[in-house]
Amino acid sequence: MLTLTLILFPIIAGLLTLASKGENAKTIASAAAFIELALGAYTYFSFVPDASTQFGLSYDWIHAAGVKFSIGIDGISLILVCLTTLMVPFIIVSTFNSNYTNANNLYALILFMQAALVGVFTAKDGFLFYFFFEAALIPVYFIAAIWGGENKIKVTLKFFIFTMFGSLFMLLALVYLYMKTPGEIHTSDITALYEVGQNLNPSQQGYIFWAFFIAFAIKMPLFPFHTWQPDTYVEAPAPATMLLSGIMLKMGTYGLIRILLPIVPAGVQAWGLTAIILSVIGIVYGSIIAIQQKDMKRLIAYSSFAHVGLMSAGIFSRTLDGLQGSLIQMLAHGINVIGLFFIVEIIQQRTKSRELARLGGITQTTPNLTVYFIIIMLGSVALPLTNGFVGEFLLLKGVYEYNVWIGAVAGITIILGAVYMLRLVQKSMFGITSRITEGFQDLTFSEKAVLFPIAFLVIALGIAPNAFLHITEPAVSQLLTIITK
Amino acid sequence: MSLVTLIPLFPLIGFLINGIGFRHVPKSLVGIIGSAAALASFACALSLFIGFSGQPEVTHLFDWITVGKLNISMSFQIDQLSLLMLLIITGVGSLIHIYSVGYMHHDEGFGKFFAFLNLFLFFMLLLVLGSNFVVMFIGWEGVGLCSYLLIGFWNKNSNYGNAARKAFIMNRIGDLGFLLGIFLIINHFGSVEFADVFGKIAEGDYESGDKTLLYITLLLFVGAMGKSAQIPLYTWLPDAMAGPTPVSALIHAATMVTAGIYMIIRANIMYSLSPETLEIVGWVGAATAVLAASIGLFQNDIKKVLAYSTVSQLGYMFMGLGVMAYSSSFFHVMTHAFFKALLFLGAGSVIHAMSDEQDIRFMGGLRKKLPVTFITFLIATIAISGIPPFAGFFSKDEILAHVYEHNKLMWVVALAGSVMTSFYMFRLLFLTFFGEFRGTHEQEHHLHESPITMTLPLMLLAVLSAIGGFFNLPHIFNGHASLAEFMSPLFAHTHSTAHEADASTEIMLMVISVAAALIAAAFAYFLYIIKKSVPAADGQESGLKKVIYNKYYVDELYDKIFVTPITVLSNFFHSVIEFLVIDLIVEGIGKGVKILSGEARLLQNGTTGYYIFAMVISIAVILAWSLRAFLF
Amino acid sequence: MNSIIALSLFGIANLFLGFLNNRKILLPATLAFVLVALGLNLADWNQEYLWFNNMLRTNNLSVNFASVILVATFLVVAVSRGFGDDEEHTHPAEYYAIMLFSVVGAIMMVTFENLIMLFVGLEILSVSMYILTGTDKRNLRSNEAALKYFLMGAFATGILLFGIALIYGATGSFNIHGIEALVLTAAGGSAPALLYIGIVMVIIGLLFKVSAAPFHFWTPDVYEGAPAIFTAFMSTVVKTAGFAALFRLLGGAFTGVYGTWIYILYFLTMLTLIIGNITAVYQQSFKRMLAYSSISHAGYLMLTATAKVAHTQSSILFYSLAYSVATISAFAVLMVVAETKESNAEKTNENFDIFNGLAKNNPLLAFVLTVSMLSLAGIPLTAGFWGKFFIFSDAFQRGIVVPLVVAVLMSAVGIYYYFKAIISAYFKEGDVPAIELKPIYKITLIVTTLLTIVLGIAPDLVKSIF
Amino acid sequence: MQQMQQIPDVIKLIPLNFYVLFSSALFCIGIVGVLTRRNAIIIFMSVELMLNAVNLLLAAFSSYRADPSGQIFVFFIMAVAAAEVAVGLAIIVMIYRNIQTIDVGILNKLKW
Repeated sequence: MLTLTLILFPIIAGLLTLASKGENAKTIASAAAFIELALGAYTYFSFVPDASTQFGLSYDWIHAAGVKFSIGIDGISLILVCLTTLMVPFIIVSTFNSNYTNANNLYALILFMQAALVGVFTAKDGFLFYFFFEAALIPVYFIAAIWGGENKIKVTLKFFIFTMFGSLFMLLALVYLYMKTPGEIHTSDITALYEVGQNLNPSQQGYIFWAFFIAFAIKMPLFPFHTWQPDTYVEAPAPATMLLSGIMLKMGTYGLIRILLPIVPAGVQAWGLTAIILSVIGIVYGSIIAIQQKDMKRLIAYSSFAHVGLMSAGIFSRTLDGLQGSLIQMLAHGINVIGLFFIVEIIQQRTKSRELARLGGITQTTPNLTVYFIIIMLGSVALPLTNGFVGEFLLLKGVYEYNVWIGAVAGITIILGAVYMLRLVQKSMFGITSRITEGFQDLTFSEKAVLFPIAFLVIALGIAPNAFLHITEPAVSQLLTIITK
Repeated sequence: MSLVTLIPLFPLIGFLINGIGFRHVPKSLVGIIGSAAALASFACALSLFIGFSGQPEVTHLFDWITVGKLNISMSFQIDQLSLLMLLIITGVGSLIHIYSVGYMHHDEGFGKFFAFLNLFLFFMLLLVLGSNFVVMFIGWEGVGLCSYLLIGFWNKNSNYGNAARKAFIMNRIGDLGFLLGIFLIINHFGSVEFADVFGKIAEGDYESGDKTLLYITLLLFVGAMGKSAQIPLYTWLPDAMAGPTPVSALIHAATMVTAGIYMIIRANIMYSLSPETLEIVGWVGAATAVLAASIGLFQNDIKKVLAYSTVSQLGYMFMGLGVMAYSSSFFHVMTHAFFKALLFLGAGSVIHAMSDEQDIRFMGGLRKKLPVTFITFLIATIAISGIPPFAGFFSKDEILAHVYEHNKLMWVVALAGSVMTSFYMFRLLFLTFFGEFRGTHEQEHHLHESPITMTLPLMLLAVLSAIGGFFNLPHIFNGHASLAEFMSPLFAHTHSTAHEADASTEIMLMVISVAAALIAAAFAYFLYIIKKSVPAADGQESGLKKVIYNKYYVDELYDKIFVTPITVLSNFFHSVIEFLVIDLIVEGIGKGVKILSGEARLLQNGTTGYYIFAMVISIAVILAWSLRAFLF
Repeated sequence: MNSIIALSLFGIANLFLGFLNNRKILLPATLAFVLVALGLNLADWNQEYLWFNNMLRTNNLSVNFASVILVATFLVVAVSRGFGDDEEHTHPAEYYAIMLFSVVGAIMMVTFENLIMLFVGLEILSVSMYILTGTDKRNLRSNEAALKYFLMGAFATGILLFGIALIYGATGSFNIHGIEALVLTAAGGSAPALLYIGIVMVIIGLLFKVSAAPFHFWTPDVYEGAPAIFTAFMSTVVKTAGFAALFRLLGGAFTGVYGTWIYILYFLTMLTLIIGNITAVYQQSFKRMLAYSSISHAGYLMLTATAKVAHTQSSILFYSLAYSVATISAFAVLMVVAETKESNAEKTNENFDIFNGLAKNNPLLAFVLTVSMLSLAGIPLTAGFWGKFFIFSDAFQRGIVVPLVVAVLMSAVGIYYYFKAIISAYFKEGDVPAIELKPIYKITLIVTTLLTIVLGIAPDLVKSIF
Repeated sequence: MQQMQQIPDVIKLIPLNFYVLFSSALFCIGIVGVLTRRNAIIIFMSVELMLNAVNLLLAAFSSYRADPSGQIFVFFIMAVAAAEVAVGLAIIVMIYRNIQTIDVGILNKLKW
């Protein structure tokens, strides 16, 4: 019931928001997001850290087809549910300083998005997963396309078609597996799909692997399926960018863990190396591109692309460290990237520019912003005792375990990451003030209300990662036994 | 709460108070809080030292990262090595904090400065206290961060910012090596705790030259290269002088840069079993020592000279490590911390007096105006030049003696470095404190001795620089080599192949090196006091001198080899691969569909007759196909 | 079955209502008629009858199809607004009557047991549609469309009839169960060529009606030329009826010689999908785009209509329903917006750009349009998604991978042109004045939209019935 | 009655294939007519020719099989064709009124 509440509550709140006007919408939306956060926290604390699926629920959805509306939370789901419930309030509060026309629609869409995301992370039925996976696309598309920048129409359409195109392959693969499930009435229960998938012969598994891989690779995105991403991040308004990069791309990595690995272990065996190589190419490629970016948002977009590559490489290493690392990194990356994009948004609102060449010297008027920026940046470059370190440490270790040389190449990310992130901070915050950064306004209360918790989380999660590692470990271990069976 | 925990806690608290209360803590309190934190840590360290039982003690705080069987805990280890490091760090650190109260007093970022210094102490203490490689790595990266923050302290100047970035990134290159080394350790030993890892090796299952140990030690050494500024990762350290002078003294001379030596001594049991690595360590150290010393010969920036001197001295330490003279190296770490901190602080005092002028060509004759600074600086110069009985003599000669035993060629190189050291140090001394004042009138007018908060640390360090050598007085001078004695449990399981030089050789070596140093000093005296020559202005050097003055163009070389290609590659990826290849394919599919669509719609030409004709043809084809069995 | 009789009577009644010269009661009366017919139709649920000397058969299948047809008719009538009160539509009563008559034809196509009834139903439907297409008498486009439709339709009828004649020659029967039995025996030995030709020609005749490539040429032109309301009717009712007939023949009478036609149909399915989707990309006219979209949806339906297995009927039904509801919403929005623009003395057009800026003053219309486009594109949360889903599932079960992959690729293409409408409505600058909607119109729009969403979330509500 | 039963025998004097071929030929002539003519009425007449080919074929099969249903179908076709004619001619007249021609070649405004 708890899980269902987590999904339904934002929808109801979203509908209420839709019906309300102006300031009310703000209040309702943020209240709803915080209640949802409380629910998320309650879930976290009442979760018993073992491998079982808890707070489960199952109804017939399409009776004749054996498709069930079954949801539940295990350790892997929980960490992502936590991410979603934790970050959406910040995303909503982060909009308080901007004047969005028809803001009630924006808040409603964010809340709908949240429902769909929680749905993806808790679905225990293949088709339900797919359903939410796609449903999450619609709100964010509208957010991006309604409140986006100049070039929004073309870019968002490209984004939508690109990701939809990938998902269709996943649909094909799911249907294929579903049809292979035993019985007169088939079932799309995820464990049944695992069983079916594992019993396929290796070449079939190879096809299924690619069908799923393309879907998730586009969503994350991985090299070379990423060209929608920088454009979309740049054109989309801040809340959409935060949703996309902070939470939605985790649908892809989550999909790898939840769907791809357990369903086609032999396929992963055969193609895992290819996937890892693509991921690692993405890491290096994205990092190198990020070094020379002039637009802050684009820079962060490429950095996010590089980070995701590492997560994916860790997942495909199929080691406990890699998987655990990717999970903790999903959480950490979500927090960091939302913080970074918010800072960019703050700068853009004040100066009407995101161009590094035109910025500089902000710290002289706004040292607070610099402090937050540096803390979040440190999380992003994986300094020990920040959240990014734990994830990258485990991920790199996982990849290293898989193959020493690939691990070493992937490790370049910690050097290149420092190169572009430090450049980002230096060019925007330090140096002498430019015409547009003179008289940069100090942070408002609502901005601090977002940045402070994020900075706090960056450090807290870096000091006490075990709070989450303990929760995911049983589920991940169980998954690994399925994979390596 | 145990005493061990308090040691890093005090600076952390200091950091939090000054950092979070930034701009709200009264300026008068800032310095007191910052210094008190350092002093309190020193007090704790001292009491631990006094009460030390001789056995390593591990204090477990909490489990940090637990994955599967691997448990990385936040725990501290107290043993001989960490205690000595603690004392150096907190001791020298406290002095530098006190010094900074005076030095930074007029800076608007006073609170920020102390916050960063305390944060640095915190991480440095973590580095040496950690009972496993990962906690060490926290400190390792943390001090890198603080170094970054402090180099770029005056953030309005973008050159300083670039220097800070360079330092951080070069350190990161080393850190990657360290990290990979840690992975290898985990994969091989299943643990990162020093006790477990070294314990397993001590059981004796490892032959000398074991491949795994070779790789581990090499990777860890890459980390050490970055942090301790060895070839090829040394260029950041001279640039790091962009930071405030106390920072240069604390971080870039006394403490952080010695982390590499600390790490190798910590892992000496592994290194001792990897002779190949040791050979590399030794030669890298030798090369660095002589290269940096040679660059130091012609530098005109007071801090740059000291920076190259630091790089060079670090080279000596690695040379010592390379020949397994671990305690000698550590001895040098200690004495170097004293005299190099002193040199930097003295330089700071000079700069302070000179209204931020750093070029020695515009100084001269300062000894009258800055007597305390001059005397302390003189002591330090003698100490670093290796002239007895000051600290540097003992520690350097111990290393040289071991090097001589190990490899004569290396000894020659080391001696050459030591001659150069003596020369450039005296050159610096003479140009700064002797002769006529060469600066502007305004500067001359402002010349004054620094306040007591600055001179007191100078004096204390001068004392230490003078007598520091007696902490480890060698046997030939009827000493007890007490430092080596104290540290010996650390090397209990190290199968040392180094044999002690006999007394006569040792004395001979000492005489040679002292003589060489004195000759170099005399030469400097001749050049700068008697001939009163002043280094030429920029751009007027020629030949080899120009090459050396320009630091052998290493920075330019790195720029060509690494920075430019990556920039070009970045632009290439972004504009060509990204938009002309990948995006073109993606967009191309879209465009293709559109073009196809434009063509396909022409089928629909509006004429009924044509439509029916198309239908008839289709029907005919379909019929023919379905009746192929009958037709053919 | 009674619905056929009732509808015929209602049609005549409608003609008489026309004498009253009272437009106001026509719309409610017609709606009531359709509802009654729907009720009568549902009364046959779970009963199996043969009627009129085994000419027609009522069973759950036919009830389901007839219900979808009647629901579509109801919705189309509801958004017809009594054909306004303009000069163009001087005889609303006749239009309603003809619509009702055509539904009779459609239901006959669903319930036929004998090929004669198939032919008669088809003709009743077609002839009515010829008339309705040409109702805009002074509009040359409408004229042209009517003539094209008529000539090509008549030609296709000829093909269908020739096929029927040949089948009759080969089997001696018009009864589809009789044919099925004979075809089965024929399939074993060497079946006469006449039978093959006949079967292929009958299939072609029906493919024409459902506008499958390469017999689709009439569709875009006729859809574009015909008044929007009748285009909506055509693209829903005619298509559903056509597929019902096709399914009954392919899944019943012709299964015996499956091998003869299945590859042709696979090929035509792919061709239809490709031509429909690809050509739609270029279209500037929303209405013409919907025509191509209708072709492409015929392709998806053909994927499953070619199955020998009975349970694909529920997929076809669900798809037809989802498609009909979405299409009618789209046309309804198009009609009001086009009319508003027209009365604002702008040159009438039915291009995408008339929706520019729709969301600003008419959020409801924009939302309705969006939902219908999403449904047509097969995006989750809408009924269209499940329609596609069921179809893909069926196709997979039968292992027809190549057409399936084509279908999947083409549905990605589809997103592009459906989204053009959404983009116009929400993201483009433009000015559409706030449009007053009649209550019935508004309710219908809300109902269709809700239906699309509800079916998108809980498809089982309907799917379990079929 | 007697005579009626003899009809099949009489008809069978000509082989069935001849009927099939003949009506196929007729049907093809109709198709060719549709394809080649531009006058809407002539095209329509050609379509009628096709329908009549079908009628002939049905009648032939019906007689050969001594099964009246085929002939009944012929009546249906005739009736429906008549309805079609009515509607078709009305459409043609309507067009003629508007553009004074019934050449289908120039009715190609709806395209692409």
